[in-house]
Amino acid sequence: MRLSDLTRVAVYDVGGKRIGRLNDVRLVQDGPYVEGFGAGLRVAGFVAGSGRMGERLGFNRGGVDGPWLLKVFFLRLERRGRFVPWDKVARMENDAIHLSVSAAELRPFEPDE
Amino acid sequence: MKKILSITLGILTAIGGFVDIGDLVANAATGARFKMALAGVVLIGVLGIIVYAEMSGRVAAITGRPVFDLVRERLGPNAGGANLIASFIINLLTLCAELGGVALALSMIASVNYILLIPVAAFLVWIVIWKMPFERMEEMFGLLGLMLITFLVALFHLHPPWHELLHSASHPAIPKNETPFTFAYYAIALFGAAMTPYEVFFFSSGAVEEKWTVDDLNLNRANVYIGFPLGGLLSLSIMALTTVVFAPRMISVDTLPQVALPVALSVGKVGLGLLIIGIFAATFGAALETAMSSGYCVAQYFGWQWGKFVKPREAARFHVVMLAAIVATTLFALTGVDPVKVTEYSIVLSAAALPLTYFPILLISNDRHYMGDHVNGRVLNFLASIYMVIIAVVAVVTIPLMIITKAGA
Amino acid sequence: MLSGLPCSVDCHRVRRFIRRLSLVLAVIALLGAMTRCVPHPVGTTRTYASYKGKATTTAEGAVSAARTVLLMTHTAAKRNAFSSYTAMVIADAEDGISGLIGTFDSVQPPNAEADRLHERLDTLLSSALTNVQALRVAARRGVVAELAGRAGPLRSDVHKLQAFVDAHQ
Amino acid sequence: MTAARKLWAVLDIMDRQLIDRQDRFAGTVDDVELAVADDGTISVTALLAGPGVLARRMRFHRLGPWLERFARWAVPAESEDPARIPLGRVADIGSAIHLSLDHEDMATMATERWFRDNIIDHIPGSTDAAE
Repeated sequence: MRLSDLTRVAVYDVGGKRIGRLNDVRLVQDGPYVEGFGAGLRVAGFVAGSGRMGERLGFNRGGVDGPWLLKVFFLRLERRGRFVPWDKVARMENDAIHLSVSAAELRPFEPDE
Repeated sequence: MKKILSITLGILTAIGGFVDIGDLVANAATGARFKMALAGVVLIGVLGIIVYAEMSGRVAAITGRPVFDLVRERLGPNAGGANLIASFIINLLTLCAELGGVALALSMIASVNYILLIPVAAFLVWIVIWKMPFERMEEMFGLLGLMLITFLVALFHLHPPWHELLHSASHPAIPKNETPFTFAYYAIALFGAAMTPYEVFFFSSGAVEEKWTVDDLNLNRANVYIGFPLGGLLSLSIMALTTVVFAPRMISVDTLPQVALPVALSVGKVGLGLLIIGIFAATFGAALETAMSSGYCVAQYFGWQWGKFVKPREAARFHVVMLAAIVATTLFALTGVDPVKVTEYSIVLSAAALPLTYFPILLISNDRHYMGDHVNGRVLNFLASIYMVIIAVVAVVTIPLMIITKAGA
Repeated sequence: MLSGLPCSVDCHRVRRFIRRLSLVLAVIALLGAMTRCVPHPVGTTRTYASYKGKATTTAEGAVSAARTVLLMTHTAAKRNAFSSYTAMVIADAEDGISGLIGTFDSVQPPNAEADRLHERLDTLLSSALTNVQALRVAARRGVVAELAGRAGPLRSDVHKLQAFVDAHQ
Repeated sequence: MTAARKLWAVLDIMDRQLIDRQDRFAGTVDDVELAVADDGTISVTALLAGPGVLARRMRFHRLGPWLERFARWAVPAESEDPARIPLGRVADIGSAIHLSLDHEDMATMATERWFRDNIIDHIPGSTDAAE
């Protein structure tokens, strides 16, 4: 499987409601040890949003800190996206990810996580 | 002397951007048509390129990542690829025009039809890229380009009515035989010339070529704060010269040799000779800048090895791209296209592509993961945001204006 | 519309395509409307007024080229320019004028009045072209210093062309 | 013990410059390979780089796989898939991604080598040091 097979895939909640597309994948370096690299990169979750470029410029998830005007604008866009922990994925199809929770139980990603 | 040599990157970048063939003529034409009414646009453009070139140089010094690398990284392969195609075409158009410009400058002395000199110019450009170390190259053409200061000397020597020039600049008015559309079109051409994307491609890649580090941030500032205002000053003195000499005679400017006429009138043969050397260096510098930018853009998008800091055989694709660009544009230039018209189009087209280049620079220079403590300050961000808005507006209105005014006719 | 209901990928694409297409069409229509507000130096024409406009633009262009040549001869007379450069400037002006003649002649005069206008301007333009040519030939032969002395006929062409512009504005 | 490092796959890894162990540019991260373990966890197994990978990611459904096959054929690499950089050969993920590999062994080098051998090496001066 490739990362590009996941990005932009449509995400549906437990009731079949479309909550957006997969924008980015959260990796945590606590996976099985890899010789030469250290602890492996485990997929911990993902952000589902509209899939537009404005939502993945790094204002919320990355380190971009300003300018104020752009930050206000794009943070609002990025905050529309919701973070889905990987254990909430019920099943994956070729062009769809189905969750085991409802959209209401999800919240935007907080940068401290 | 060593200090002067270390800011030649900024000087060459600015001269190649502000007073290359298209801008020499565009500045002269606006002076003759609108007097100094558009001088303010040049100042706005100078400040804009200072703001963004400083950021791109700082990012390059701290992270080693030049502009097109950032474009691909932050915009992804699709939007980044669209920018690549647009920038590459703009680079080629400009390169084609500059080769014509180099040939024209040579033919002003050599009495040979300039078309015959185009292959010579192209070969010289290629051999410099192939053989000459980056620092030698920028020193040689940056310093020779300073001969363009003759424009300023010629202006002073004419004892122009400074008050009128200043008044015309500070109270911009559209002449009654011109429409607001043509006025806006020329404003965009001047703004686009000041902020042509190849300047930041070249400047930031040059910073990597010279192996700038975090210790070179002052050098970066010196390059930017001296180079670009100098380019703007030259641009304004051309405008003032034609305001004084051509506007009262109702002469409109459309060829490169015409631009030198006020200088010959004012300071004579010696001045004319120095000026032609300056024009040669500026167009040659711009040809180097655009030819190398075409290599930088493609190589950085795909992550290939690039740069003159390695042997050509270690950056084979980079050199092949540049060689192909030079060959293709030479053939195009040999068809006899008017170099001045070609750059006018390419400047205006590049105005439409500006946001895709400058936006990633603004993002990364604010990214703490990249820049640590060297992220933009508040004042800089305030200015940069204003320019982002200007750039976005310019990008939207450019092509419609070009169609409405039939390219400023 | 359908928003809120589940929609297949293709349906989204089609909608987006229609939106973009209508935007592009609107922009083209707007541009077409605005283009008519701007005077054009060349192209086809139906009325005498617009033909006169084109004639004036052409004459202005010729005045600009001819005055460039006069300024050049004045500069050259003071031995302020190389002969190769002088010849190049004059040759460019010559190309400019012959280009103007070509474009102007390609416009169809709409009526008899326009025919007379065409004839008058054509005479002025060809006289200017001949005189610029003569100066170019002299410059190529290197008699740069004497150019100013030979520029008399061109100077009177400029006066006539300028009078033509003033009379028809 | 410090907390485990956290990254965004698209934002922090995709499209970043690759740099080989001799500090030469070695392509960009054109895609990331993921594998599902028996317990259902998914982890990164390799970074992918090469024109074929990029073309496939950009949804060129014919061109992508064809270019990938071409790279496999053209690059006589130690590993069987030259477009694949196992995570174990990744030394550092920063503003660029540093590898403990030689770029000669990578898929991104197939065209580089062709142009070097067939064009650049035939021009005099191609091995002159620039500085």
